[in-house]
Amino acid sequence: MHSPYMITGVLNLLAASLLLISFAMLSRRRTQRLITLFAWQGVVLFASTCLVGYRADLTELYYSAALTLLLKVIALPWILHRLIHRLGVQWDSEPLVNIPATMLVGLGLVIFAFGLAQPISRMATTITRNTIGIALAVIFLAFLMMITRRRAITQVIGFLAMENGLFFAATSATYGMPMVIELGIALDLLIGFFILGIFFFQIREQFDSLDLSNMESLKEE
Amino acid sequence: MSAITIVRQLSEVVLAIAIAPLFGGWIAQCRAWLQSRTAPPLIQPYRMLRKLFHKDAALATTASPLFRMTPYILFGTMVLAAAIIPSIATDLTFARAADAIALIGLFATARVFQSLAAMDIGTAFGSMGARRDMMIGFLAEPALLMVLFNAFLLSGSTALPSVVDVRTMHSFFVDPSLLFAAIAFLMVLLAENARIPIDNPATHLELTMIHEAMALEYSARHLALLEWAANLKLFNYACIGFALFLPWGIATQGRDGGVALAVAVGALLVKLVLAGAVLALIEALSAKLRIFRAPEYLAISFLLAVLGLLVHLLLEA
Amino acid sequence: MAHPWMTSGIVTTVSTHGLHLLLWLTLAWLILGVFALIRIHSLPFAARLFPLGAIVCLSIALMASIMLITGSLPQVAILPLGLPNLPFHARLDTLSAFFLLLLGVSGAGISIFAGGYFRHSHGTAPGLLCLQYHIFLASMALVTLADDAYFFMVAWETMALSSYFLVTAQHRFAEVRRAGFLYLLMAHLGAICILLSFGVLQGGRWQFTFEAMRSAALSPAWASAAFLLALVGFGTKAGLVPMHVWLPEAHPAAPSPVSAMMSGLMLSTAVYGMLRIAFNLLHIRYWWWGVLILALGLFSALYGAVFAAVQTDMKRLLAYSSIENIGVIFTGIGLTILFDASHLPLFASLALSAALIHALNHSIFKSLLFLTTGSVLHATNQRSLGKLGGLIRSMPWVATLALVGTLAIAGLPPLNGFVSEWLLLQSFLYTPLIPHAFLNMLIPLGAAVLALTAALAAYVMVKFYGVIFLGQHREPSLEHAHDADWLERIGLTWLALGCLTIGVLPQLVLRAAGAVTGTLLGQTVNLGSLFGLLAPISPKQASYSGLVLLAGIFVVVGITFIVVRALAHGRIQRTAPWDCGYPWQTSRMQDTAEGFGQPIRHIFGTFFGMERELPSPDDSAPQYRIRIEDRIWGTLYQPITRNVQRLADWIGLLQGGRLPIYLLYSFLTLIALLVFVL
Amino acid sequence: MEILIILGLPLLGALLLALFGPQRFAADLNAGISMVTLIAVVFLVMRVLQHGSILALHEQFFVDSFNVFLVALTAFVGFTTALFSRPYMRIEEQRGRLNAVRLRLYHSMYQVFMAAMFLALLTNNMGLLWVAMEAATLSTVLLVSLYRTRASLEAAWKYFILCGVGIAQALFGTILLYLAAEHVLGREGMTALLWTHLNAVKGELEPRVLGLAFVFLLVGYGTKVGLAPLHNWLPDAHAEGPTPVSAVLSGLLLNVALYAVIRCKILVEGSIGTYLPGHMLMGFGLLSAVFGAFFLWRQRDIKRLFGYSSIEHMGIITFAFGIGGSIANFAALLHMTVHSLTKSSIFFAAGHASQTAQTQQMDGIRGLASISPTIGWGLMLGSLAILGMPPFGVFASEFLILTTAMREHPWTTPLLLIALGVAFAAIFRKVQPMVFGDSDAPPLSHSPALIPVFLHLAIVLMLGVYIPFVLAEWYRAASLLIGG
Repeated sequence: MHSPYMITGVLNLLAASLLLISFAMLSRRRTQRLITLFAWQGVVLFASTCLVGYRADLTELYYSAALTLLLKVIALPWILHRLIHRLGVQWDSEPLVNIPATMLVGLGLVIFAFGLAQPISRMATTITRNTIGIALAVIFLAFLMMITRRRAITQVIGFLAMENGLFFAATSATYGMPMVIELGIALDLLIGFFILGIFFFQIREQFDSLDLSNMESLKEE
Repeated sequence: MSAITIVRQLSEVVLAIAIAPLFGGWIAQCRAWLQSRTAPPLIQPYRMLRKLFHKDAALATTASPLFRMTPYILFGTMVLAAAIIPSIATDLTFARAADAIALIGLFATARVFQSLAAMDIGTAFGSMGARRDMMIGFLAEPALLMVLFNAFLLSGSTALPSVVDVRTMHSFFVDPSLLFAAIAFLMVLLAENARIPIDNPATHLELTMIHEAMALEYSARHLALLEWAANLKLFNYACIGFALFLPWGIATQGRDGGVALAVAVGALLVKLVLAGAVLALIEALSAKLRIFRAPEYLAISFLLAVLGLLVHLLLEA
Repeated sequence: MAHPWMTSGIVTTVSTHGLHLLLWLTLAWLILGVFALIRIHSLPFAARLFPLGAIVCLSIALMASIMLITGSLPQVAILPLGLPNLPFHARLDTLSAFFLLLLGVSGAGISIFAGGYFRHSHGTAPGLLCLQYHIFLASMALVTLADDAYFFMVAWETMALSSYFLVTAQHRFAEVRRAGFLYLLMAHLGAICILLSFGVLQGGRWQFTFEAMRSAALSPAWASAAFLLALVGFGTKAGLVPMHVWLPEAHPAAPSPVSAMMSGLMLSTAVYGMLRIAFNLLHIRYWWWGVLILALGLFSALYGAVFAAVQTDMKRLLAYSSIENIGVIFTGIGLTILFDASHLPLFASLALSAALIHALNHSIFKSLLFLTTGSVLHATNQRSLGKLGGLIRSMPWVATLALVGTLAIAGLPPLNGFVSEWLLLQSFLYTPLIPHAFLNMLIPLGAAVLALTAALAAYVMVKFYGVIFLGQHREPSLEHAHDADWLERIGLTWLALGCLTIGVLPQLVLRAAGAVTGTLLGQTVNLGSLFGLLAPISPKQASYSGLVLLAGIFVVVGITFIVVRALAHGRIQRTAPWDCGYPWQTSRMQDTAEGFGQPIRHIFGTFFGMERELPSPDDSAPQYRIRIEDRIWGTLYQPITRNVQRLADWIGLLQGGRLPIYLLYSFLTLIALLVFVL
Repeated sequence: MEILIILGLPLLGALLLALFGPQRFAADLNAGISMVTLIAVVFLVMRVLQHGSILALHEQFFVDSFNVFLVALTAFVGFTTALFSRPYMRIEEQRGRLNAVRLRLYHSMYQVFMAAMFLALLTNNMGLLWVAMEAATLSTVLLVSLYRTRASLEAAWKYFILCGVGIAQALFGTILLYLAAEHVLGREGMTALLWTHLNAVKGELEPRVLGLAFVFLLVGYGTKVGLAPLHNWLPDAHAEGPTPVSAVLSGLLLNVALYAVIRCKILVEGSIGTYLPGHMLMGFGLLSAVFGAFFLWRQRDIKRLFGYSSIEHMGIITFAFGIGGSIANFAALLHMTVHSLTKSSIFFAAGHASQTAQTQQMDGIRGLASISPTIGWGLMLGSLAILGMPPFGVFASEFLILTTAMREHPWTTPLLLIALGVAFAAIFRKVQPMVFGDSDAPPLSHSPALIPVFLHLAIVLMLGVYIPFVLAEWYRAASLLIGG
């Protein structure tokens, strides 16, 4: 067998790459790139889940890994691709507020997340416990991304990224939630996503663009 | 109450009714002298009353019953007041029916009725007079109350009989605060009885008159009653003043036999003669004020009364 | 006390079960009201219910008086309603009995009158009106019976709510809506203060029954806090300056019987609340409380009188006069606290009796006057004094009864208004005994202000009566003004008789007030014999007898009349009034209401914000217009609303409509909380 | 087995309504299903009242006195709302704002929403709770965007994103909770997320982790409660969705979300032993109450106005729960009840009002009392009730809350009172001109369904002057359970 250290190393590597991808998403302009990155995130998640499952030999983790592969690597990116083709927005890029500043804020968030994760990872028993901080950081970065984005679709991608972070947190902190919950979450995610898909078209036909700046009419004038 | 009390009461009322016009006549006479005119005879008021009583009353078409009742009510209230005020004796049937404050209230009732009657016809002068008379009323009342407050502090009562009784105990003692109070009271008296400097009983220039404006629509017996009531009012005020400031001579509780009464009557006449002269003098020396100077005038009297109060509190405390 | 009545069985049963009977009677009102909903749109049906309500009023008044004389008080009961750990507590003591008496006496007159008043109704349906009316009555009764904070607040706010709906009965008029809004808002804010006051009173033990509050010992600071809150709360309801702004708007807006109830009864419940807290729930009173209330009361009295004098709308005039009378009542309360705080219980009870009796008097004559304005309104559709006049000829009944009310409210002997003012002045005379150097020099001035107010009230009422009923008709239409119908006459006569009775036999009500002072202050003034002199301290000090005065006047007038007729004659010639040599006079050339107010405007100019429009000399149709405004509105209330508006605008910026910003909010909240727990 | 009915029936109904929705009887079917559910709930309630709390289906479902009363409330308001939506939706259809397809969506989603809420209330599993909340969000997103107008889409989008993100935080919180629990209870038997077990061992759970978990849970579910400053979705969603949806959002969903928060609070407080969670709730509560009140001041849209009022009242309830203790909890539960009853009835009346005037702009709504008195008085009385006017029940709870606050944290009372005062002025000055005055608008084509309105108001009125013993006991047990 391989030494546990090696697997842990690999896991940490994967976690780090997850973080890297998040930063990359934060700075990408093109919607298409974002989708690809999102898919990659899924791949990393899949890999890490499998590894964890193998290391702690828990069969249900394989199931959830499979679920991840299906949902986040294949289904969602594919649908997203179809969507942006149908909507014809695959090439449009959006203005971003001052990328270096965002990066710095992101960095701060990462540090904060690590600090926050200390007590958690101290009590977690899993081999991947020190990656909880990273999971948290991914969540925060996704949040930041949603805040900085102006397009509906990109916000959704941010949302999905956040979901990934959560999933990663679940696996890394606790070897995943009970299967019932996993399924429920996945179901919700899927439905929600379909609803969003419908939404895009309605929004398009109403506002003839997916730019959020059109959706600021409801306010205290 | 014994029969003698009732007799005393009745005699006092009769006396008041009888000599009230005379008092008015006396003042007029003094004024005439001071203005070096030949004075009308003392009994002139009686002649006028008699003449008025025998005239036919001319009543405005718009007059309501209130208008016709008012002279009687006025006369009634004044007579009642005369019955209550201890002018010659303190032990009277009605004496306790109203203290000084209630007396002011009684006069206020009379004033309100007269004002209402004045407004009843609906001529401009009537309601103008009413308005001004009421104004004088609410300006005068605070000062008057302060005067009574003063008396109360001295004699521990607002019931005139008690005041007289208490004040006649220590003879000829004059509290400094009384000086202020007396002057204030005198000023109020002038204002309340429509005399110079607030009003001129002799004038008939519509725009300046107050009391006459209200009596404008009255004639014959109604007018007679009004005039008589006015005389009685002046008389009553004078008697209140005597009771408060110069009580000596009034027959007090216990010491009120026939002799004492005779003395009291004499004392009253003397006081009236002097008071009439003083009033006439003041009227002769002062000029009528513009109606909106009245507030200042009465404010001064109020001020004097309050000063009297403070002086008293200061010296007693 | 052994009383001859005690022998009769009914009285004993009543006096032992008084509280329950009273509660049932209150319920009877509610049932009547609900009953009216059966035929909600039928006016005659509802009109028939009001006299029934009047009967309930009468029985309540009767029972209350029995309780006051012979009742074994206090009586307590716990109702199966309310909060689980705080059921409704009811308690009947002399104070509540006195105010129930007040409620019953005036309420009876108003209800009978209402039976004839509500005619062609536009606005709220008659049945609904009847319901609201009786809920209003019932809630006022319950306010006086409540014995825990929750019950009190429920009754109190129900009172406000029902009266609000009554005020807005003619909600088609914009000014009525405005008045209603202002009224309910102020009422609610006042109620919040009262609630806070109770919160302080329970003294940290979280016991909200009045029983517990009575036994709570508060520190001076907290006691004062509770007192001040109560003062603001009840002062708002009572219309003390400067919390009075709603009153001159709301009272005129309501239908006249409702104005009568609000002015005559509801304001008294505020007085009740003040007394309940100051003398019953608070175990101690400090002299400066008295000074505060005294100052507020005197100021309100003067303010009300001065503003009433310059009004040109008859109901507004009466509303301001209510402010004045409330001021007088609170003056009495202030004196009571002062005397009580300086341990002069006798004089305290004198002042308190004055305040209580004045509350009763005010409820009677103010109801009477508001009801007469109602009749006038029906007969002429005019509220503006400038378009009335000479009604004494076309509506003699109303005019005569209104005259009684006018003389009473003007504080003239031998009517009831004078009694209470006389008592109050009497109690002022004893203020030099208060052991504070400054106070006993200053308070006499208060007496002067009171006298000024009384005289001003006379001025106001002369204006009121003279302009409406005397003189010539200012409008030709007034010739055909019809007099009140019989139900209205009964109601008015009842109240007028009340004025007369109390004026002539003040000892009656002095006994009732004495029972209250006995429980609150442990001392009663010298009650005297029923038909004898009114000499609260002693005949030596001061005495008064309305009976003698009335009789005397009648006798003298009678004699005079006979004598005059005997000696002279009764001949009369009818002539035209003296036209001063200008024969083209019209009835519009009479002195107007504005004209009558002119001396006041001249003397008290500083009180008002005035704006005049004088016509130019070469004006073909000259118009003289003047608007009088309450300064307090501009200086106190507008700034508050403005600041709330500004604050609202700032907070409104949070809802900017941009999703990313919203996300930022929640993100920052998250971070902040995380930092907080770390 | 009532629980199965309560959960299954709405789902089944949703399916049926989705299959043949366009039929005429769809609305009646919808109401019928709600009614049967209500009956089942009544049975459940009776069982619980007799035998105390129930655990069912491998402990996955759990009914105690706390959630059973919320279940009852939910079923009741759900039923009345279904009744109300029959004429309302018919009128909307006539007005051409909706077509048959949309109506089908509406009806089936309505049932899905009910099912989700029942699940959220009944489940014993914190994970399932999360799933149910998410499901409720998704179904209501579709309901909010029912009109497909720009405004409604915008509202729905904001609602979805904000609540989605919020709920994601809640998920992380749940994960942390699970982490801490698993540490004590172990993975076996999957008991580590069952609330009953957590509650049993809450003392041993690692405090710091639970503290963090609570923050995430609070922010997550708090977003759905509409606590300021997480509230931004709420007014939009209330204003733009169809009125029945606004009614159930305000009347039910907020309660359920708050219920979730409170369940978490019980655990966390038991674990960390300090009043930290309580203080957080109080802070949020005060902030929401004050902000809500001031927001009210400048509203023009009637449903938006009452949306903000919901924020204010949720703030008050949260504040009360934050204070904790038997009386405050009692008051909070009472306030939950009366608020959802009153607010839903207000929305019923407001919906018909805006239909009558054909606008939601309050300046356009006038003289309701003269057009159709029932609507007018319903709106007037409802608003007065929600403003805490006695003798309505809202006053009872506010009285308790205020007085408790005076005792526990005197400094908060001025803030609360300012909030109440401002709210009163703000709402009342808007409502009065709508109800009173004159108008020339024609009355509605269908007779409005106002039995629900007056039924609710009657109950609220009763709660103001008389709280039945059963109910009182019920509240007491629940408030003891919440403790704090």
